[in-house]
Amino acid sequence: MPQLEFLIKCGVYGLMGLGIIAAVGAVLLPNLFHAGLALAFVLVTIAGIFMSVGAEFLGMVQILLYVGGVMTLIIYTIMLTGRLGAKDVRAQNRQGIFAAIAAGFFVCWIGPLILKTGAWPQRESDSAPPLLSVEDLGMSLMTEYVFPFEVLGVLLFAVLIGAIVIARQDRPS
Amino acid sequence: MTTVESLSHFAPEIVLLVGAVGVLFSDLVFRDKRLIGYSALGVIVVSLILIKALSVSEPLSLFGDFFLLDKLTQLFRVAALAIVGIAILLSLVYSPLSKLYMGEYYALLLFSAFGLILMSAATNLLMIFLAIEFVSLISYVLVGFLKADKFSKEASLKYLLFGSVCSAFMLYGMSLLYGLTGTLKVTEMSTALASAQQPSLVLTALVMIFAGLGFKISMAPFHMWAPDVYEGAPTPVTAFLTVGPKALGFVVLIRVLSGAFTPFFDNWTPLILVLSMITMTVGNVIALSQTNIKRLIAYSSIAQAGYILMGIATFTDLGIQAVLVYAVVYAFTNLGLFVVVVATSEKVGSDEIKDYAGLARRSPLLAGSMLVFFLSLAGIPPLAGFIGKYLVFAAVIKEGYYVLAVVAALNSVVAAAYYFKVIKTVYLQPPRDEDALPCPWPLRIALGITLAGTILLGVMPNDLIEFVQSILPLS
Amino acid sequence: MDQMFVNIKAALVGLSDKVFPDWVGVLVSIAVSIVAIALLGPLIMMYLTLIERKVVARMQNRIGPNRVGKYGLLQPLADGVKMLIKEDIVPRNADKVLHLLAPILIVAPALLVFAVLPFGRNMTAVDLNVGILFFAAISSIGTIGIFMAAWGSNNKFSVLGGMRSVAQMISYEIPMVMSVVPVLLAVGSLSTNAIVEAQADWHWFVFTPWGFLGCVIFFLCGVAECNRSPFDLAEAESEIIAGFHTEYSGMKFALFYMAEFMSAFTISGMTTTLFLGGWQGPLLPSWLWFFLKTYGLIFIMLWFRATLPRLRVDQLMALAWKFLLPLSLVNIVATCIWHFLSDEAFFTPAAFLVPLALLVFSYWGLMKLNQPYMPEKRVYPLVD
Amino acid sequence: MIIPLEHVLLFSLILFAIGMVGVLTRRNAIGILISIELLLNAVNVNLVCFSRVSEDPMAGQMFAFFVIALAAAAAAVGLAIVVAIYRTRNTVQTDEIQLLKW
Repeated sequence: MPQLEFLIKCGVYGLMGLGIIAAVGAVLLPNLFHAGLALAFVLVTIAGIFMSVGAEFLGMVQILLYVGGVMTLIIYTIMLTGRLGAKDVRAQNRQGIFAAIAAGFFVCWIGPLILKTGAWPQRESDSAPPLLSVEDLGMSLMTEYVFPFEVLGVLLFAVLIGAIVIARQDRPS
Repeated sequence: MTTVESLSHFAPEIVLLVGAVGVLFSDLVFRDKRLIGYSALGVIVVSLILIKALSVSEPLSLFGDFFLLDKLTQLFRVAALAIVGIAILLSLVYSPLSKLYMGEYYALLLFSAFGLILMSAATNLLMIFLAIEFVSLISYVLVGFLKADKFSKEASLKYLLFGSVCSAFMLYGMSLLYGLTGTLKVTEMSTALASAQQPSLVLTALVMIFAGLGFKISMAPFHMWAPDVYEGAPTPVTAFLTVGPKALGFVVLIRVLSGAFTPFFDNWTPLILVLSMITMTVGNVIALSQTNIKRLIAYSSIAQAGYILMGIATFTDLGIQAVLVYAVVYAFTNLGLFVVVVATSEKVGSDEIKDYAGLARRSPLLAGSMLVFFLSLAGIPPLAGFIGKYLVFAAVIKEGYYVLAVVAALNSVVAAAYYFKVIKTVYLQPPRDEDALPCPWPLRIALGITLAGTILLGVMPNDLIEFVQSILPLS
Repeated sequence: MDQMFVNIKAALVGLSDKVFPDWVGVLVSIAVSIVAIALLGPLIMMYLTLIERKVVARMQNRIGPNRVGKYGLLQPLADGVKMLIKEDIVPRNADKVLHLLAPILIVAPALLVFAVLPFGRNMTAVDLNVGILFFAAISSIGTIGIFMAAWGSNNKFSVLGGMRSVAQMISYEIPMVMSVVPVLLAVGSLSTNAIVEAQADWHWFVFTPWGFLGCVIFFLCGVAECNRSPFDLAEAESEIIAGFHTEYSGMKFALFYMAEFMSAFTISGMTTTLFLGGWQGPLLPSWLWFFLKTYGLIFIMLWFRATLPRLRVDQLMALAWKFLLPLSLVNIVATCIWHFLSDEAFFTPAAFLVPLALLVFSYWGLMKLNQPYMPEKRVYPLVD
Repeated sequence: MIIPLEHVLLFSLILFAIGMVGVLTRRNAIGILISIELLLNAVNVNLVCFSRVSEDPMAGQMFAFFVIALAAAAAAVGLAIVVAIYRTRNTVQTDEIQLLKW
């Protein structure tokens, strides 16, 4: 149904627009707490984009891990290191123009290259590429990708220990 | 090879991991905290013995494609364990480390050895990223391990921010590569890339991957973090950082370049040529004005990265051999320097060069070894550093990059200048006080290993060179 | 009767198909589901307040609201009107935007979760194949809303309450998700519908040893997740006034209340779906079974509230990390044993007894390990 | 793909550029960490979208999964360091944390 497809398209473009606006907010808002929430919003829109391209599992993981986990950490830290209602601190340093030029240069450099490249290894378009189901992902995580998965486990364990040691407050003995 | 079959070849790493967890929990048992360090050393030794016992001749790819066990991996697996072993020896003596968290500290060092081994064996973009982050994340923590020290915390924050940004750039490059080739396996990429219609996008991806790896090997312009971090970190950790991630960073660079980017050889060679010249010049020139020994070695190690990059720039067989030999030699020499630094700062209580005055009279052993290490770094025969430099220059001149050779030679002169400045302080200036400097046994062992490496590899380099020759060509 | 609501929806869609082109039909079908859920949420909440007051009153030998309407049935409406016409107070130093957005952001996830609840046969609004993951992910968004409310109010008690509440929610989320894993192992799907289908013919998971334990852990963690008594430290009146919603009044306050009751309902509904066979059951229509089981669980929640004293902060954390989490990990192992011993049959003695023994043993061991420190009885020799 | 691949890539590129601006201009260390999360998310968008047109779709999604997990780990370490610095220095503004120079 082309009409529905059109609606979905509008939705995806809308998500992208909102995502970019929120990203600008996350970077420029003077109040860090607001910036954190803007980031959370960007993360949700990206989860939406994941869903729209058929990566449902990743979309959910994105919300669960990023919005539920990382954002909670970030906001907790903001609350631990900030003061209630502190608003008069300058949020930006004086490199704004330089940074904007750098970013603009970056976009102008890679953007045209992306647009010109037609040769992404696209499959034959007559058969729709199969979507990966959660079962597929789970199976390959336990078979083909089991080694990196286990390494990731070791890594998270080590990092957990390290983060606790660093952040822990030593009690005077 | 399937997962279960692979496990038998993976025994050294399993010992390492189990040992790390054991060391972590041994903190609960041991009253004398030095015992934790000894058990960590024991883990390293057992792991080394297992590697010796299980060595294989032809390349194996373990766990599907995620762990390539070839001769390159064999060499750097041993190197990684040796580096961490020496860092543990240094930590046994280094007193500012709080006695509170020694179990965690040694466990993290062992974990980072595991990460280094993964780096040497990774041929898949996913594994490369995972291994690099493994080492980086643990290094961030280790750098900030001095609980009360402001410098340590600041160094840790800078390292983290710089490192995360660089790895984000590297990831962007990797994602472009994945999009262009449709695979993550470095070895399968070159065919897809050779037919790419848009070589400039491939080069963009390459440049961005360089940003991440350049951070690890402290290549200019991604070197800004290095001096601050090396100065602020606990000295044993600095010793580890200046050699471990750097040497393995070069291994990853070789794997990525030889796997994916050979079709674009002509495009990236000039880039690396220029970067190599900038890196060595920046390192050496700024090093001239340093007054802190850790900072001086930091800048010197940036310059050394520049020399090693010369070999990468040629990317002939001779060049790669030169890189590998240089990396090994450099590891011995630089670690040796840090042994001297730890021994001195334990007694003197500072890392300023002026406090090294008269070291020769207070401890002839330390001063003598320092002389040897600096001479080796400067590339004076018959020490090991000479072999590395000789090979690198040979590779460059053979390919006809004369400008690079001249710049490098000039740089060596500059480097010699500040090396000799330190040596002059050590030998010619009168000491402030005459107390002899003690050199406890862990440091003696470390000094013995590094000295032996520096001198023996210089006198009879053939074994190492032959082994390195047998590595090539990379599968 | 069983398919009553499904048929009504089909009729509506059919009606639009006659008048409009077919793509409008899809939109109408979506709209009907959305409207139904959007109405159901507040309705459930309104009558839960009444039920709670009535039940707790009975437990305390009182009568409860009985003036507005027959048996007080119109009381929720009266409350609603009161909330709406109350003055909306915003503290002067509050962060106005956050203060306004917070209640909305707390209610929205609570309502969104309704989308994957299977209310009856063919009565799941969206049958996502990552349904359970959706539930876990969406309910984790709520923490951000609580942060916003706490920080936006610019009040120390609010921040304290918010910090407590978030620490509690992320701690209990882990054993909660871990206790769902056995069900996913047994069913092999994340879809809520598939989970209910797998429990047909009285094969409710609660009848297996691991299912029973999982059910208990999940339900307890759920009670903690929606900050209900005895886990209501975040809004402990006697310590920190009302926690993160101290500075709210009027309709905004009502929204917090609504979120709490709706999540109480979704937790009960999820427990029903995962362990109690969902809408499966004889004779009665499927949706009635679902609501019966769910309200049964809600009754247990109210019972908790009327009986149990509030936990201390350290007890709360200890329960999650030292007791529920290890137990839920053992539970996963027990499920694997059950799966390999039972050989596709639902009940075999070996498959029943071995995991049971394992679970009882680990329960006993954890109780031993977690034994609270009892100070010796003090003796005052001079008193007598 | 519902919308052309190039558009999604441009979106992620812009996201990355915005993140870059944040990294370069933020004074607060937490602000920089927030910007780094933006960078990583831009990469993830790339990976997931490429996986829809690739020979090996699993690889892209797996990579994105690992990136998410590692980003969480990095955030944990980073915020731990920030909290530790705040304890000793009472500030998290990067330009006030400048003991180490040249």
